[in-house]
Amino acid sequence: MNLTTLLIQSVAILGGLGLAVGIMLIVASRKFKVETNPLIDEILGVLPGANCGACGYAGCADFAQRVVNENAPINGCPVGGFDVAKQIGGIMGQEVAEGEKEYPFVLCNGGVNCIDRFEYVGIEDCKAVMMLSDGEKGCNFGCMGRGTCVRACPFGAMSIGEDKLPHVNKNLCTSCGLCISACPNGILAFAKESEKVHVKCRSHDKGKDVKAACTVGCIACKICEKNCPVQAITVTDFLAEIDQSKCTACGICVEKCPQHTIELRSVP
Amino acid sequence: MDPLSEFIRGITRDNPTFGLVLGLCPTLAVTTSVENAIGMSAGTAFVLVFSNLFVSLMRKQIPSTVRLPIFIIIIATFVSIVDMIMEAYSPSMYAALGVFIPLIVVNCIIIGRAEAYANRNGPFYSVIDAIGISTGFLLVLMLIGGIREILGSGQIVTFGHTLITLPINPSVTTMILPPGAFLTIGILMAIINYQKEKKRVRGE
Amino acid sequence: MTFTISAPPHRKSKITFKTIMWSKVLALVPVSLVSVYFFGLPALSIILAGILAAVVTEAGIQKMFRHKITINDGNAVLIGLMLSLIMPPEAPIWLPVVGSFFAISIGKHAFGGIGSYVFNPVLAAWIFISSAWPQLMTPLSIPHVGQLSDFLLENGAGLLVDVSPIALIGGVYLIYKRYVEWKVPLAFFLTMVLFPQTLNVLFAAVELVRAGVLNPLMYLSLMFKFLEISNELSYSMIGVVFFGILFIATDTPTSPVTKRGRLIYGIVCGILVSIYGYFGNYMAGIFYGLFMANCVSSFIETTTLPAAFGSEGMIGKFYRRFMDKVPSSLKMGVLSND
Amino acid sequence: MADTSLFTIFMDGVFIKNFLLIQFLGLCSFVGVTKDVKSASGMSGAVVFVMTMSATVSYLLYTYLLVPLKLEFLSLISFIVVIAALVQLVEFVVRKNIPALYRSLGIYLPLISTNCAVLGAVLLNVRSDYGFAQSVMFGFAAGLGYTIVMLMMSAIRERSTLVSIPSAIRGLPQAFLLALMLSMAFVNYFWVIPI
Amino acid sequence: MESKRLSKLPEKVIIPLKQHKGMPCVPMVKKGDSVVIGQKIGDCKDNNDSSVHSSVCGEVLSIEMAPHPEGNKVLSVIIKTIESDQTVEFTPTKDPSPHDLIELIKNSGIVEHYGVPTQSVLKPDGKNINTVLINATSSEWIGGKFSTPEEYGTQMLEALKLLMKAAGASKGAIVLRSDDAESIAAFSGIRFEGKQLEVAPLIGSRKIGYYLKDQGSDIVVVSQKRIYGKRILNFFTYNVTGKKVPVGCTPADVGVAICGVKSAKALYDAVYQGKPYYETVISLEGLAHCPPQVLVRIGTPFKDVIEACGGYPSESGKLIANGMRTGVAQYTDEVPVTKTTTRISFQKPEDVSKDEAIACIHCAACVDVCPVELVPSRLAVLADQGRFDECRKMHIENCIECGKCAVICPSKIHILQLIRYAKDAVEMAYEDIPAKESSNLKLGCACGGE
Amino acid sequence: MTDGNRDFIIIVGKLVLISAVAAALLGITYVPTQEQLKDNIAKAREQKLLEVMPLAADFEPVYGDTIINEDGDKEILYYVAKDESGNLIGYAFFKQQPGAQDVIEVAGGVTSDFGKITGMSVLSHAETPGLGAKIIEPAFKGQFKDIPLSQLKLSSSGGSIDSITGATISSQAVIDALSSKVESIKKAEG
Ligand SMILES: Cc1cc2nc3c(=O)[nH]c(=O)nc-3n(C[C@H](O)[C@H](O)[C@H](O)COP(=O)(O)O)c2cc1C
Ligand SMILES: Cc1cc2nc3c(=O)[nH]c(=O)nc-3n(C[C@H](O)[C@H](O)[C@H](O)COP(=O)(O)O)c2cc1C
Ligand SMILES: Cc1cc2nc3c(=O)[nH]c(=O)nc-3n(C[C@H](O)[C@H](O)[C@H](O)COP(=O)(O)O)c2cc1C
Ligand SMILES: Cc1cc2nc3c(=O)[nH]c(=O)nc-3n(C[C@H](O)[C@H](O)[C@H](O)CO)c2cc1C
Ligand code: SF4
Ligand code: SF4
Ligand code: SF4
Ligand code: SF4
Ligand code: FES
Repeated sequence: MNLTTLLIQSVAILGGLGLAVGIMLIVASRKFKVETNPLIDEILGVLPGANCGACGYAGCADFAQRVVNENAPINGCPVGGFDVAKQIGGIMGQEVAEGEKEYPFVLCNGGVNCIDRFEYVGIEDCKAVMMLSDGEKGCNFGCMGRGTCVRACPFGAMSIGEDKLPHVNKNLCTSCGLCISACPNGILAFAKESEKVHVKCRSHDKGKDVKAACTVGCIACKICEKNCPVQAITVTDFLAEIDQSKCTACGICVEKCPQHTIELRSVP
Repeated sequence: MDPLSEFIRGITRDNPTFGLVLGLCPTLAVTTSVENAIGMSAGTAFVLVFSNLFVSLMRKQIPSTVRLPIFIIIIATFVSIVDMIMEAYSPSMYAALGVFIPLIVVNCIIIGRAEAYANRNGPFYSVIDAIGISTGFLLVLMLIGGIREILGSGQIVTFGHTLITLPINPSVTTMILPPGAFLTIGILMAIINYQKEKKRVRGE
Repeated sequence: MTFTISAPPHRKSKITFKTIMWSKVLALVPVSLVSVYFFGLPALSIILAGILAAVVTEAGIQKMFRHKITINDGNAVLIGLMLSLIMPPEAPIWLPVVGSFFAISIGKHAFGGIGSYVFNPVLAAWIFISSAWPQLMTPLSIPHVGQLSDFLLENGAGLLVDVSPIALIGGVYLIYKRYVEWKVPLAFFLTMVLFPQTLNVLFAAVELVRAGVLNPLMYLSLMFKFLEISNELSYSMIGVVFFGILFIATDTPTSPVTKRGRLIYGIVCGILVSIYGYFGNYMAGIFYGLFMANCVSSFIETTTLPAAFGSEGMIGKFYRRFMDKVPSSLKMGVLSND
Repeated sequence: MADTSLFTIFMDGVFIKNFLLIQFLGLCSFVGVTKDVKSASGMSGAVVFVMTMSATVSYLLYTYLLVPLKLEFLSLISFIVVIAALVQLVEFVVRKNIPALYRSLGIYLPLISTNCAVLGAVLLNVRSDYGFAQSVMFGFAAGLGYTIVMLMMSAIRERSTLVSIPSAIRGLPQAFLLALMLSMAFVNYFWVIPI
Repeated sequence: MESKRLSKLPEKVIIPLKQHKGMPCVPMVKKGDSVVIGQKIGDCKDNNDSSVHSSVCGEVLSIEMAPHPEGNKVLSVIIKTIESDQTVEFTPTKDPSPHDLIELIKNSGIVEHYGVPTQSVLKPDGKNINTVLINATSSEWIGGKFSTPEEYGTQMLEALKLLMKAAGASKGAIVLRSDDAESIAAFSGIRFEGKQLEVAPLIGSRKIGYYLKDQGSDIVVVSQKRIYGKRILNFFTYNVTGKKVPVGCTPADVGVAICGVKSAKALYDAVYQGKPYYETVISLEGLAHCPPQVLVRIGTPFKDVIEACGGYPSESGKLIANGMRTGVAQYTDEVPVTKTTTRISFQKPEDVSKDEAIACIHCAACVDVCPVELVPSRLAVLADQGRFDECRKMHIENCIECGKCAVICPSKIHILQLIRYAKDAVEMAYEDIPAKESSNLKLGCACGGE
Repeated sequence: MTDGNRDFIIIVGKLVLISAVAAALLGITYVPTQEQLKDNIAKAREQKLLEVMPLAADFEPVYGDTIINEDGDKEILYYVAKDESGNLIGYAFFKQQPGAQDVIEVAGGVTSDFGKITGMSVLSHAETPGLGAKIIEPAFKGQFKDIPLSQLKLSSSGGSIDSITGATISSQAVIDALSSKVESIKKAEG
């Protein structure tokens, strides 16, 4: 067989195959057409895919579908943050404004400074302790340090430190807020980077009771309120509160607080 | 986008084995020796470069409905060419690599690159990408092949030259057998994961 | 006065993981002593090297990854001891060391440590080293039980454990004391016995068919074949098989947890070991068979998860349908509850 | 080996030359689609079907078209085109009729066409000079062997979500270490069985 | 056996206004009021709640949140006691109608040991009861204020008739524990409705239906193995009557009401003596000098009971309200005995189990002991990982909280605690559903009774 | 003609075109490599024959009766080896033998008096790398150099061939290949 026949035959065979396959595929693709909105797939592509549910929907696919079909907010994925919101915005043709990043903040200074009412044996989980009694700490408002928040974080950003209080690793935190909703005692709250001064206590107990249980709790002595040059602090219901819009982070209250309850965060 | 970083990316972040986790079959199957590893990577590199080039050149002409069949035809052509050339000019290598030379056609790396890169980028960068990925593939294959060969047969022999000899005798035959491939790649991946994780916790 | 608080129940059983491990070690002491008596110093050095390597590896790994060091729970000692006992006495001293290292590092810790591994570390290590160095791992002889005294002291012992099947009786005691679960070993043992006997009958039947026998009584008499001890049985009832049944198959992380699953697992173990033993030998068969069974144990578990309490199984449903059809006047004893 | 018995081919395909554990064919889906039993069984079903089909079709193509015309050098390209088309067809049908299965297999259904296992079976058939029944049997057996290992693996991985695994090992390294164990079992166990 | 009254009157009693599951009562006294024994101090309007009565004479010190043996704090009336036996007037009821009985139960504050007010067990809203069971399988509830075994037997049968009448039920059964020879003997001797009573064992598929037919009577006494557990009602119903209670439903959905010995006795006393529910018999364990049972007034702090029994045998330890299997550990001994208290147990520190939980070794011991065929080891892990909908798929609601799994586990995993954690989460999700319509949890009641 | 149908035709046309180009490319590669391949095979066979019988200058094929391909070529049973002066010095042959995994194709030579094996070499095999694959290594092959036929046994059965550790089956297969072929040549030569 010479080269020419070989070539002709092979071209014919492969060309015929190509023809057959092409026709078959196109016919099939028309016959079995399934209508999907390509936008959904596109959005799913830019979502982080953690399926953590922090957006409030059942996983990333659900969120993507709802963005397209039900006008769910395009910045609804806290994990992806601004970047993803911008990309989704691009896909959906919407604009998003960038917000300042927020991280969970621990509103309790107790930990090892707070007495234990009893010895607990059981699963390491704050909710579980709450189910048995009102929590093991002398203070009913305090952090129990058993790490329900740590276990709730899908990104491994939290850990319980030596002080028996949770700590957030900002490198890993995606601001999804799952830890905040997991805490049975409401110890965690989002705080912006720029908000520097915080009262690390949530106890509404009377000063005497606080003192009996905890060496660093707010005893509602009002010293901070009196000393604040810009009147950013008010003590209500036995607890000091800081109005972040007024606070200038001068740090006077931090120095004056006899219980060292107020913390000034250094610039990260 | 500069050529050098595109090239490096193929070795590190988009490393076919450790980054993209594609093309595992040849990675495990042919790494019984460094020599086979080199032969396989050479074949793959040839196909990858040409298929990336041609896909990239024709990307505007290819209708998306039959994208995959056309890619496959392009790739299969080059694979058949490599297959025939290797059979003719390097029969011992051809025998050692067995069915995995024709199987380059379904190597997920190649079709993956055609889809993910060449179909979206110009011919120059597509070729750079192909070279980078091929180099990454070569390095991984040589690493795994080296580990398996030295532990499994006590020495590394490449194209007739004994490169290293292990003082341990007798050698660990299992390493050349299929389990050795899984063990090696499993441990390598664990090490890489461990390093990555450490880096992540420390903050990138 | 500070009280302790915990969820109920407030009183727990005394058996802990630690006691189970150490009692398994204790149960293996007799056979170790016999093997040292029989094989002398090499056996002793293999056992000591295996245990030491296992303990050192465990401590090293836990130290390296800053985990709590748990060498005194006895698990590492047990793994080292078990691995040493399934070495041939001729093995060089480094073999149990490498084996123990593999068992603890890859077999146990790479899969997550106690309770997390799917493959018995001892088996995995044995199989790894015997496919790496087959020549070193093959004993000079493969034992077979010819007479009853072989149960006491096997003169053609192969591996260390083969010296004395009877010295493994401690394993039975552990089952009796409920330190160890009984369903798997029982199902396993019965399958190991019934399989060769069934083959006996089948082969005899094939023989008869070949010979063209038509007399049905002849076929009926095959029943007696079942009671005749087959050759296969004397090859399979060796020390290492009992070791496999009592100590390896009862390794809990590698067997299913469901009730039905454990019975099925035991039977699967028995069949896989018998098949390998039939074509090859039971000494390697017990390990390869069990290892293969480890592979399917998760599948058995996921497919035998129990239904809700009180729901009827297939047989129950069938029975009820049947009983519903029977007119109540014909029913005896049990009356309908309503 | 053209006269090998069907039983031998069956045992070979399922166990002795198991595609995943011994021949290293189809590993991408092996580590990708074995996270739970449900999707593994769906994927396996698809592979068995496609493998048997493509073994059949490619045998016919090879024996009745390429060999008579002496165009064996076109075998690779025509096999792959035929397989790809076949898979695409299956994909269309599944997507339309069994959307749940389609969703759980995700990107893996189209990737069957680039699954080494399918083409591997076809090529091995040609290399072994198998006849029609033998080719079909080998395709089916290889698919079955694939299925068995996929099921084992996925059950193990499903169970291992219940236990603690070091974070560096979790995911792919664990899959490979499991594959190590499975392949040690297969390589060593089926060695003795004479067929 | 007659149980002794506590020798010393406590200095003060703490009477929680909520000793049942439901809403707390509204206090009917205020600080400084003086009260007498049997005086109603907390009233409830709802059919599902139960009123409380003072158990002592004295003066109300305060009404405040005080620790409750369930572990939380509950609004309680704290009364400083005076040595006096003055009571309100007790008037027995003659031949009460079913309606009278229900009212009586409500007014006497009778509550089942599992916390549900008896009237809502007997007359659940919108459901009909046709069978009443008295569960006497737990030793804490036997004995009590009966002077002789015969009295126990006859009073229980009388009480059962009253309960059946109140509920409008046609069938009734008293379920004894098969190894409780004393009780079985107490019933075996009795002639009832002209027939010699026989205690019939429940074996295999022979449930009470069989014996009701067999003995041709409306009331039978049967015996079965002891069942522990906090949530045994459905399981108990199935074991005794063979009726399956669908998940998410109560025995009432299949027409069964389960009462305890204590509430039966309380009803008997209320009808025949007119006494409300203000004292109860509890048993003791682990104290320096333990009488088997004592009769205490509801509201007596644990501290006083313990002092009366010789005090603590050691410096620290574990104080448990109710038994070792299902009881609740207390962090203070200032908690009162309530209507649901059956036992006070104390563990010396060396007996307190403090073993650290290690990973599950899949020993399957828990699977073997679970009476309702669950796989506790799996449930525990799923609960630990927060995979609650998978827990549900594995029928976690079937768990009767017997704790056998946690007892036997060699890895000392807190299996029951984890299971309860998950059950709690599942129930929360269930409550949330109308509001949030979660897509990963689909719960529902199969009985249609909701 | 609608737009959809025009698209259809364009797509199919492109597909056909690409297939045709591919086919042409392949055809062009096929022809030269095929020739090289035939060459290779012939060379490899000749080289193997020389390897097992280094003294021979010429190998004369002995044909059997079976026709093996369409060109009418007959099956080659074995080769008669002659030295430069055309004297018969022995017989060389190829033999296929089932090994541990797949068929092993062994080349061998035997002296004309059937007294000695002159050498052994392996043409193709698929034995396990690291185990059976060691049959191609000089250490194993060397054992077959000029040994008396009586010694062609494994050392465990009294011969002079040490089997490869862990690969007795492959070793035995090689020996079986040689001895059975020698037997049949002996028969054929009378
Ligand atoms: C031979 C080889 C060695 C590697 N070693 C490392 C390593 O030590 N650490 C690492 O982080 N990545 C290693 N990698 C993987 C790539 O570098 C990895 O994809 C890269 O770190 C990208 O990480 P990123 O996704 O965090 O950017 C290695 C890859 C290869 C091929
Ligand atoms: C032969 C043998 C050796 C043992 N060696 C030790 C040991 O070295 N360390 C240890 O803690 N327990 C050892 N035990 C276990 C203890 O006897 C006991 O079972 C265990 O310590 C009880 O656990 P506990 O100490 O936590 O109460 C051994 C048991 C046996 C039978
Ligand atoms: C070796 C061995 C075999 C046993 N075989 C059985 C058996 O086949 N069936 C059985 O019901 N109990 C058997 N038992 C006893 C069981 O341990 C026990 O009776 C059974 O689990 C009942 O447990 P329960 O107390 O939970 O009802 C066996 C015990 C041992 C030590
Ligand atoms: C994975 C594996 C591969 C093997 N490969 C070979 C082989 O290629 N050749 C061989 O003769 N035996 C092979 N054996 C068999 C074995 O090592 C040995 O031959 C027999 O035990 C008898 O020598 C193999 C065994 C295993 C488990
Ligand atoms: S912040 Fe909340 S969840 Fe976290 S440890 Fe403290 S109490 Fe527990
Ligand atoms: S720390 Fe809290 S907010 Fe940050 S990622 Fe973890 S769960 Fe989300
Ligand atoms: S899971 Fe545990 S507590 Fe629940 S019923 Fe079973 S054994 Fe009892
Ligand atoms: S008893 Fe404990 S260790 Fe055993 S299976 Fe159950 S949970 Fe696991
Ligand atoms: S390379 Fe084989 S399946 Fe991907």
